[in-house]
Amino acid sequence: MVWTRDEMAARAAKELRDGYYVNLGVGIPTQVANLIPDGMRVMLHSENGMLGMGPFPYEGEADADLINAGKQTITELTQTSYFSSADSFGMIRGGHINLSILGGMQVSQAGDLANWMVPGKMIKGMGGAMDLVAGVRRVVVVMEHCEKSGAPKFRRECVLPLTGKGVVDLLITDLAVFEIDKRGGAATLIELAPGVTLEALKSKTEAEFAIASSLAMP
Amino acid sequence: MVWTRDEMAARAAKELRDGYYVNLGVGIPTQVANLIPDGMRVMLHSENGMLGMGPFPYEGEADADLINAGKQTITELTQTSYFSSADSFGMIRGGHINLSILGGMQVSQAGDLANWMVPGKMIKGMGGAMDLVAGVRRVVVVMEHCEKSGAPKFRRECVLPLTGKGVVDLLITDLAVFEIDKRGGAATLIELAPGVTLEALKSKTEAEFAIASSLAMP
Amino acid sequence: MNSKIYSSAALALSGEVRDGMTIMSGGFGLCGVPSDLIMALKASGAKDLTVIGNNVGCDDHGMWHVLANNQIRKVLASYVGENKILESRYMSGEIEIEFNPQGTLAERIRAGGAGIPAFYTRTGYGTKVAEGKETRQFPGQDGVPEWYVMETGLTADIAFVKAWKADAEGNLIYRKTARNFNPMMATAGKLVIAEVEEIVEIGELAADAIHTPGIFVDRIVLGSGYSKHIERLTTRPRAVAAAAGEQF
Amino acid sequence: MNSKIYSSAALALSGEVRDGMTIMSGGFGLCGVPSDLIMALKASGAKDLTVIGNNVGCDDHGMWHVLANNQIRKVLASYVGENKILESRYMSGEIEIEFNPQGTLAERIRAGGAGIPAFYTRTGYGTKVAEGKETRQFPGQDGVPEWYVMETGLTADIAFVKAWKADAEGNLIYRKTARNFNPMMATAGKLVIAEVEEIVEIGELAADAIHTPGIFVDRIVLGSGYSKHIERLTTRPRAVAAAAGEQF
Repeated sequence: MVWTRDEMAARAAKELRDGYYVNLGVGIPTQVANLIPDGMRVMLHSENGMLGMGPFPYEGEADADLINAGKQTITELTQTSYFSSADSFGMIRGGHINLSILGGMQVSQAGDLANWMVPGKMIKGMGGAMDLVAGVRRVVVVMEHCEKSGAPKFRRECVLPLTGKGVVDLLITDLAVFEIDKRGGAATLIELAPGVTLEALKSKTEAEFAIASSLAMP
Repeated sequence: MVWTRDEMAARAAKELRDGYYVNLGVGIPTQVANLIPDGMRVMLHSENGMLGMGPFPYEGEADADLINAGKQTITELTQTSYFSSADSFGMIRGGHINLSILGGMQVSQAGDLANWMVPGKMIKGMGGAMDLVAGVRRVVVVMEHCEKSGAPKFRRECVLPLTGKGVVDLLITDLAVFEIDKRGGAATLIELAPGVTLEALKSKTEAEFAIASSLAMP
Repeated sequence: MNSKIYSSAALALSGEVRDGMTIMSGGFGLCGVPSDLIMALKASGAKDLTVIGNNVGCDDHGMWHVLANNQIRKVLASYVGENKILESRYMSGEIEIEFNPQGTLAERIRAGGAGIPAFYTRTGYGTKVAEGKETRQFPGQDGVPEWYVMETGLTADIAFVKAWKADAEGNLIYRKTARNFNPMMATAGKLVIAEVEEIVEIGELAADAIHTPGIFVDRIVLGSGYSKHIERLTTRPRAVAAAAGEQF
Repeated sequence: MNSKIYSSAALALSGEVRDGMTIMSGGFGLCGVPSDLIMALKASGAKDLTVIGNNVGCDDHGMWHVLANNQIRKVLASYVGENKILESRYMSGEIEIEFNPQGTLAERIRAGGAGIPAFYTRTGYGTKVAEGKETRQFPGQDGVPEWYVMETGLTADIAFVKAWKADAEGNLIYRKTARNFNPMMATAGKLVIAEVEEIVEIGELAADAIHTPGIFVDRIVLGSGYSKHIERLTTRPRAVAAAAGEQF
């Protein structure tokens, strides 16, 4: 049995800590905003120039001057602040954002990430993704374990052009969770989805990885 | 007859243009603030983080949070803006200030300026002077032509440690005014104080300089 | 002194645009875009332009009109995903795009305006973005050497800025996330033109709250028709949201 | 989450200062100086400190007290002319001073906070400041190659910031020229402590007018006794000024 998208988001939400400043990418990561535990103070950063992102506006209350990095209309909170793109990426580059959760196309066992272009296909651009993975203190990638074709996305080396080299700290897929020592260049399996065997996981994974001692393997 | 300090300030004030943003150093340059012609719009920049410097406050109205770069209490105008030191020197370094008028200890014929330290004497630091001369579009130095000892201050090469290399556009002394082509590294005499002969000037000047054709020398 | 205030975008641009110029234009998506100035740029007919901006227009909006009018030769941007003309002309080779990471683009413009010809960033190291660029090691946040890429400052012949309010001195304030790239671009153009929603009396903008001091702004235009466009209207129904506590 | 607000400067610093640390402290002259935090630093007794600041105190004020208490080994500053202890200990060799041009110092701190390990500036080229540093040519403002000096980013173990108002989130605003070096230092300390004159309710500071977003601020202290000191009181007599039009 594999984890659903909701379960993957819930697993990513476990990376939140009280007091964290967090940047969430589009897709599953965006759902994490709804999973902040009660009483935990987490401030959401939007790289287009906002700290303290609120929920979507009520109907009829959208403000064209207030959008998130995905260009969706949003709202502000009482503690919100606005700033320029230069200041926003100064926060990111300077290591002031505690956690970034974002999607991926491929991740390597050394923590390389590819998530911005596929050669030959329409290139949209990397937006802020390269800055986020290079600057944020802890980078969590949430992605399906395999492509629709079945090809593994967690690999020895990324085949797609990189977004960042040695940048991923944690990889959450629908099958498993891997911790990556991005300096050491090595990955460790730390969680398996219920009912997924190690053999099944290995057959769907190109990357090499160690197995955490905490995982009671038979 | 030599120019007085007031006359030197008045000569420096002729460098002002309508719409200019100007930074004035301490001493004679400060006096230029009182010599802005009526109807000419000149905005004064204070490098500690202010554009649109007003006059000194009336007695009893000084604000400890409002000082100029010389640490004197000042006032704001209706169009004043405040900013950080980084933004202030971004303006300077980025060439947004039109004119800087400042004092000097020595100037070379190639436009080198020394005005921040005398070896062996107490060193106070350069403050913002190096940034100003490197960044402001037009740099005017106002200084006495000679030291009290009679030693020339306008020289082939500065002997004192430099504030900037090839940075001075115009030198105003109590005897004369020189235009300096700081790229070409050559100075030209463009004005002489009334009654000062070219021979007298040369005897008090170590620098080599050309003589402007506009100066009708006998 | 002549007023900085011009009565129309066309007059503010008149005689200033030439073929081959580099133009910066603020905005993120449809937010904070100097639309009137862009339409005046289209009307100028200038060709072979290089345009610097995060998105360089979205379908039917902003710089898209100048693109569609075949005036642009090269683009520096971070994301063009909502801009089909730009995507397709890039794929066909008609337009050159230099993709910049968003933060690198922002910092390059800030550097250009602040007289910094080059700086180093970790962003893009080991990726296509670093190809052909100088890389070197410096101590990272924890003192361990890390690799960095040298990036250069950017300036433009003309910068278009969209602000909320201006006074006659050219002091500007921006509103919410419409600030984005505008403040840096205001420092990096040889000629800087601000399009604003309101021109207020000098003294109305609080001196401590001014985002862009007037020194950077050469010309001011009161924009027209601020029924602002929204690219992705996302709302929550009032009753359900209150009941379920769902936010996004 | 634990509150960022501490009831005193001593508590905010408690257990955080160690010998040999690097401390940044905001202020220009006596303006915008976090005095209570500095006195708590003195009380900590920590030795061999490196202190980064524009002036590092003026006679009898601010960091002067820490200097006088023999706690400082090295200083990075741009101007120490109103600081006799620092001048004399520098001349006697007891304290090392690294003089930085004021704008270079400000930009180095900004770079440190923004993850930029090094940048180039024209400031100081050809002077003592450039000795031992990498120099290279880049195109200048008019495209002609000019020489630039490489300068590195600066960070600190602890940064002391003086602001006017804070909210509990740590959002800060500064007042007039008391802003100076404080905003950059707020981004460049591993631990950032803000001393403020007033702590206001969350929501009272306008979101568009916040100078330092709370993300940068770890701890907040309400300062005491803001009868602010003036270094050079300069005034004009009301009647004469009005008559003569003299300003300075």
